[in-house]
Amino acid sequence: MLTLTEEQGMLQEAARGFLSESAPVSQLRALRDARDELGYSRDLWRAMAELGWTGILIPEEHGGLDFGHMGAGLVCQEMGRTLAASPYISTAIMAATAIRRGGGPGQQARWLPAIAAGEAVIAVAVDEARKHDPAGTALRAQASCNGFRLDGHKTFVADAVGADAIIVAARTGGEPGEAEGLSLFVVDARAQGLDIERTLMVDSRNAARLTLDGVQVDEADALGPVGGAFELLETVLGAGRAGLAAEMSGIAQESFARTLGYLRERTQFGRPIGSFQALQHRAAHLYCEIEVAKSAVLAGGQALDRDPTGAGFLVSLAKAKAGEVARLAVAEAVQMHGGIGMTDAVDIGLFMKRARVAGEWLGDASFHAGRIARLRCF
Amino acid sequence: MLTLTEEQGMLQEAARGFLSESAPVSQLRALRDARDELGYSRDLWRAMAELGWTGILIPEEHGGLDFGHMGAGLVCQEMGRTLAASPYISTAIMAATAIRRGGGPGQQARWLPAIAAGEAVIAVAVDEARKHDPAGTALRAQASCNGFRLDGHKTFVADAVGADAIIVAARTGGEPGEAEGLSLFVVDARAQGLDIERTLMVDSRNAARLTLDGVQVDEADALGPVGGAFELLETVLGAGRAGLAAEMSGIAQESFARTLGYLRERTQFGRPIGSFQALQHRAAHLYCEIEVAKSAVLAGGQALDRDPTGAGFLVSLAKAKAGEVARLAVAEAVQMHGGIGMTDAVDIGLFMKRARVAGEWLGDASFHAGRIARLRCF
Amino acid sequence: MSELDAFRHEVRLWLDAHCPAPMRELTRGEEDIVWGGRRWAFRSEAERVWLERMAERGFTVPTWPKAYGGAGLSRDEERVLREEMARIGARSPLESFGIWMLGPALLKFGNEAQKREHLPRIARGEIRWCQGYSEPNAGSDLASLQTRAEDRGDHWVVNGQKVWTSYADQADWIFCLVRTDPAAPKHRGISFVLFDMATPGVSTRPIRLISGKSPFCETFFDDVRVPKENLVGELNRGWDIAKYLLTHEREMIGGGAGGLLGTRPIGEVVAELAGSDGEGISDPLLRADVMRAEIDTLAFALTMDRLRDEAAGGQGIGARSAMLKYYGTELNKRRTELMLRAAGSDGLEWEGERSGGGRLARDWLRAKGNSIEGGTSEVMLGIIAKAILELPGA
Amino acid sequence: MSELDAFRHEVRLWLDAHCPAPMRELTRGEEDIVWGGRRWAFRSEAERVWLERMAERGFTVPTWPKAYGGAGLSRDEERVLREEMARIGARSPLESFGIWMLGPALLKFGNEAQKREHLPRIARGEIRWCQGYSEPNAGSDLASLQTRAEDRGDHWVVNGQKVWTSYADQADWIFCLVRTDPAAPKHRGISFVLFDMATPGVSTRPIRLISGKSPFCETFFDDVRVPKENLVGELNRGWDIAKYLLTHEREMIGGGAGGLLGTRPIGEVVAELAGSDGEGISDPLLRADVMRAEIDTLAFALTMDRLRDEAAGGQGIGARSAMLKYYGTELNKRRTELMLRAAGSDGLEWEGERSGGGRLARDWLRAKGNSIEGGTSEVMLGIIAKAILELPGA
Repeated sequence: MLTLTEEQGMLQEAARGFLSESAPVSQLRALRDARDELGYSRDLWRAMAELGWTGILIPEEHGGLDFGHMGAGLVCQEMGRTLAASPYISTAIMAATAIRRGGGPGQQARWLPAIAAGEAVIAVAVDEARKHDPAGTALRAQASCNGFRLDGHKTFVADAVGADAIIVAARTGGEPGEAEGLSLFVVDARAQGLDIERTLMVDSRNAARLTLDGVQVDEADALGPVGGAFELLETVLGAGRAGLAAEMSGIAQESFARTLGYLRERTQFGRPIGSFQALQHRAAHLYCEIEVAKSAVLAGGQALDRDPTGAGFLVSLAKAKAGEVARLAVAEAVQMHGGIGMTDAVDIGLFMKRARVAGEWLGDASFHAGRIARLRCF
Repeated sequence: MLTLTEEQGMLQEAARGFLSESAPVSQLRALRDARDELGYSRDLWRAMAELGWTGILIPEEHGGLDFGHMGAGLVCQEMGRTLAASPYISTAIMAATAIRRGGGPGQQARWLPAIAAGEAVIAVAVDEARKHDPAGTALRAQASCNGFRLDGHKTFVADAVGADAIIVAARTGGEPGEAEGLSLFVVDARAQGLDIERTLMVDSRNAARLTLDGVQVDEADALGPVGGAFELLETVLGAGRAGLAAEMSGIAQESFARTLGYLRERTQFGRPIGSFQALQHRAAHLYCEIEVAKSAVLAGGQALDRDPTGAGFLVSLAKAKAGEVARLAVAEAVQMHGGIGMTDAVDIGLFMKRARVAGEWLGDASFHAGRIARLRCF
Repeated sequence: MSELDAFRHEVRLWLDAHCPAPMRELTRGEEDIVWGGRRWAFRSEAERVWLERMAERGFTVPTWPKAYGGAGLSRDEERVLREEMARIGARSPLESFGIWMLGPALLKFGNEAQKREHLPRIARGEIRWCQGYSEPNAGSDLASLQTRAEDRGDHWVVNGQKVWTSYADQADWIFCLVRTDPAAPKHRGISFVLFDMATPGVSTRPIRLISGKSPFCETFFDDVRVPKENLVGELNRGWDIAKYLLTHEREMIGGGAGGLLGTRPIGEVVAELAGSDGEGISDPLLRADVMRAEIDTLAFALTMDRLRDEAAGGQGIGARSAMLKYYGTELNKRRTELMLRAAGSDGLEWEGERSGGGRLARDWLRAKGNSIEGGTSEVMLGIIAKAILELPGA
Repeated sequence: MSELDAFRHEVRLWLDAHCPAPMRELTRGEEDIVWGGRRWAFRSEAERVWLERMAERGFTVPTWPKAYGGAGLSRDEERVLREEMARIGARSPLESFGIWMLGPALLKFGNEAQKREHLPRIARGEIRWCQGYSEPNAGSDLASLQTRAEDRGDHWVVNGQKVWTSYADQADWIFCLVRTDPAAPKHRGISFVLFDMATPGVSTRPIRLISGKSPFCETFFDDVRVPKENLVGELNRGWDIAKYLLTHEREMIGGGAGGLLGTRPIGEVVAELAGSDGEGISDPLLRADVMRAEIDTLAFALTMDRLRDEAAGGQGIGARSAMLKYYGTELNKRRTELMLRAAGSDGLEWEGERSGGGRLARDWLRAKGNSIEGGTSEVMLGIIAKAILELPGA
């Protein structure tokens, strides 16, 4: 059934209520204007932990709710509606998935309860160039002492600033472009040789550029099989992509709702501009696109809950479609708001900015369309 | 100056007057309903010759007007407006260009005056598969006796039915995909071993599939250098493509004009449907596209007149843009005409059909966009 | 075992015993559909027997009451029946506008006599119906229709013209919108009447489309005498029935997503047409457009599933049928464009065996009508803007 | 030697002799533009001298009459001047809204005293003007503006608010649309007035855009006293001047094709941003979109050439400026979208040297306003539909 379960519906409602109350768009604006170093509110993060959301993908024995990806997506969707900034996708979704599915008992015991409690923030570092390309990972991990020595660069690492640890994709073998030879390591954020350069992004949130210069990790810091962690990485990325798709769906829905409101209330030529047929037809088309994207997001989330390692196709569908639709929704929102939509004084531009970053992160629509084409053999 | 010269303007007016009088859309309809074997009117062709149009690209010493490609394009544009069927592009444009630029004195003397006089129809056979790909020519020409023996297939050969001769692209060397090794031969339409299968196309005109089984040609039947005729072929194709671009521009203009007329006169909900803003905006957008396509067509024609062998870039631009715009124009025409536009009783569907064939012939928009990308190195 | 399981068991046994083997073969499309009617010629004994047996059980119209030729099944039981038919690949015994359109309208608006007269004959495939709605000057603005029915005491005399009457030339009866009060506001003077196509004064003329032959006809009424008892519902209230049927039709077209349902993935089809030999579609623009169409088609198919699931949850689909109709038909136009691009000049042949009688070109042309028939895309967008988005009127 | 050739010779000699070397260097954009005005601080002596010399010859406003600070050149002579300036890479000595907008309006609608007072100061760059048109509730529907000028005998008192006043915070004077007859139909109660921004009661507040800082301001008028002689044209007939200037502005934006003019080919830019190493853009969707944008951009550039050539033939460009404005700005939005896609995460940086202060992201955001400012795309399409296609009103 492509519908929410009763529990999921309740979570969605709770999330909507809480976030519109505790993390409205004005919060992002305030963080931005204060040039906040973290780019998100620690108070909000703690509150999300108290609600159990940070443990949504963590087994109960580690203090989590084990509520599933669909539930995580609903939180993301509601965060998209209010542009709530938090390390939710990197930590509660991606890092939690990586450690749960690839970590040993020690790692799980160390990190999962901490994530669930909102006490640990963990970023995931994959990209090394301007476009997402996990198999292209070149950062080298060379056997050394009891572990590995990491050398290389990472870019577009969301939430690395202020993180306790960073999960780094590295190459223990093979060549860039190959799935073979990839490994994942948990690196302490204060490790020697690790430089974290904060980069302020267009959405007023952080991404970091990392330089790893002889960073030493133990064999025990590996997640998943050394040299064979590509499947685990794909699972982690899939979870993150589904979260981003849901967030973009929320952004599209909210910016559309605001646009509809503006169309009803703004008067020009003696009538509400929403009575102009050309705008009506564009709004109606956009409505259809948003509904279609919602279905893809729902299917992607459900697929992850059925099989977290085999949902790549539907997750890519969700990320590609939600990305394109969010792009259309925010573009139409600005255009239909007219001049006021171009000003920083109203929120529409903030939705446009976040949609762009969420669209790029973990693969843009082209990337995922390409995956779909390959999986469909054309 | 991207404008017509005075002489060109006069030709355009004359062509518009003559064709709307002597070859209105009803002529194509009548030929179709009569299942005419040729698919065009011999009377019209003779009349076009009397007006000098068949000799528009032929030097005066061979009985032509030598009026240039821009002029030929204007005739094509006006033919597009009335869907006048004739072997104009294959014979008066492509064959005339091929023989003028690649033929020896004997060939020129034999064919050019005959084309100018409307006494010879010559088709040009290039394609061998479903998509246009001149360099992909595989039809073999093997040295034999005093000439060559041709073996292979051709498809989508417009106007081959009823033609006196066919200019055939063949491979005397190299491999399919290479420019090197291509040759052009004038093959008598009654040559032994040549089978011409008539194929009725969606636009009610003919294209033929040719089978050449040991067709013998002389060395003297070659146009351009044997094994090195690719550049000549490109010039011939360029001339044809510019003609098709102009024809599609005419189709777009005329189907748009008819749509505007319908928008003004058709009443629903107590008002002309052209007063509905959503249709107004789409019509206005289409107007812009048609204007933009016209500029490209004009530039392509002028470029050919400046340098018939070096105009490939602008001609591809014209063919690609005019093709896309004609596609949009006929699609909008059918949709805006509503149910009536779907019936065979009105002409709009005929424009849609011809636009589709003209768009495919000598390379569709993708083909030409690809050429442009390669020439621009991206 | 639940009641539903018991029903399933019973249906399975019955189908196994009664569905003739030839009726379990894949249909080849149009030419295997049984439309019924007075002039219907069964193409095989199996076809005849299958219809007879199914009609006897009420399974041609399973949810209709037994009194009117149905089986009185619940929605769940109907679903079970469909599933069990699908399990053995059983063909539909009968399709008709009577089943799809008139039946639901009569059940809702007809009087007892009308139901008893018409519904069982529809269920048994004895009478084939056509639908007289659109007119040359009443397309998107259907309510402006001009076909007039003049009151002559015990009967009406109908004069006027309908267009887009599917299979009018093969139908036995027509359900028809006529103007019974020319003085009233346009929505208030329309009535819904039924009459025999064999009545003197009725004539039809097939419509040729840009894609070739079509089931559509123009239908002319020249002093056609229609008994008063053939009025369905109240006099001058026919627009209520028309609206009901229009929504119903839109949901059907939308539910079938404008013909997209059950088609092969566009990427696969295009790769095959383009002869890509498993190396991917090499034309970069075509490939890009196919990628986008594939994504939209997949996401749209999920949307149909979602709306169905939500409807099952009692939320209904309502005006969102306009979305399905709009999006599905526009997608189908894209699909046929892409197929034709991939097929290149081969796809432009109009006749002959090699091209299946110009199948690709004709499908491409025919699809252009999808976004016009059953309410244009523009009308659908207007419905969405007003009924769903609640945008203000001009 | 023709007269024009003689003029060219003379201009060439003069430019060679008078254009300072630093003024022949490529401008780095905004920061090298000379806007003039009371508070203008020249960034170099060369800048000052160059303006002085050009103004003395009337070359800052070459086609204006000599009496008002121009050089009285014909269109052909002006073209020669531009060509000769381009030949040596001479920078523009002065840019201003006075030159672009107010000057043409005064030449057409102003009285002799107004021309003599204002035009020479514009030509010499002494007074910098801004334009008071849009208001918060009067955007596309500009004529609904509410800023009021009340008649107080020998002067008006102006109250209200303008938005999108470019450089209002740096301008010396404003040309402004005000409502002088609130009772009249909206187009008939508007007047066109000029006043000093230093007048008590005028205040400005810069507008921050989604792309960051901008030259736009909100401008507030609180009991601003404006002498009666500052009315341009007839009382309550200001809308004629407004329309003239709006068309003029649209032609300027359209002529510059929304900033597209002189930009590098999008294919080249994207290939460079994507780091394709000459192997073509590998992302198939991006490549396809760039191919289409390249074609549209090339064909559009040819369209600008064609319209210019046709205008030179005396046909004028007229309402087709709406086409240029619409198409050019929509293309520019596509262009910046493609650039950002190609640049990936690098393009999403907002600050810092590496990203040139977030140049790509800011350009992308800023371009979204192109299809809004100077008349929205929707307004342009409406103009085309009505003025060119002559489609009927609602």
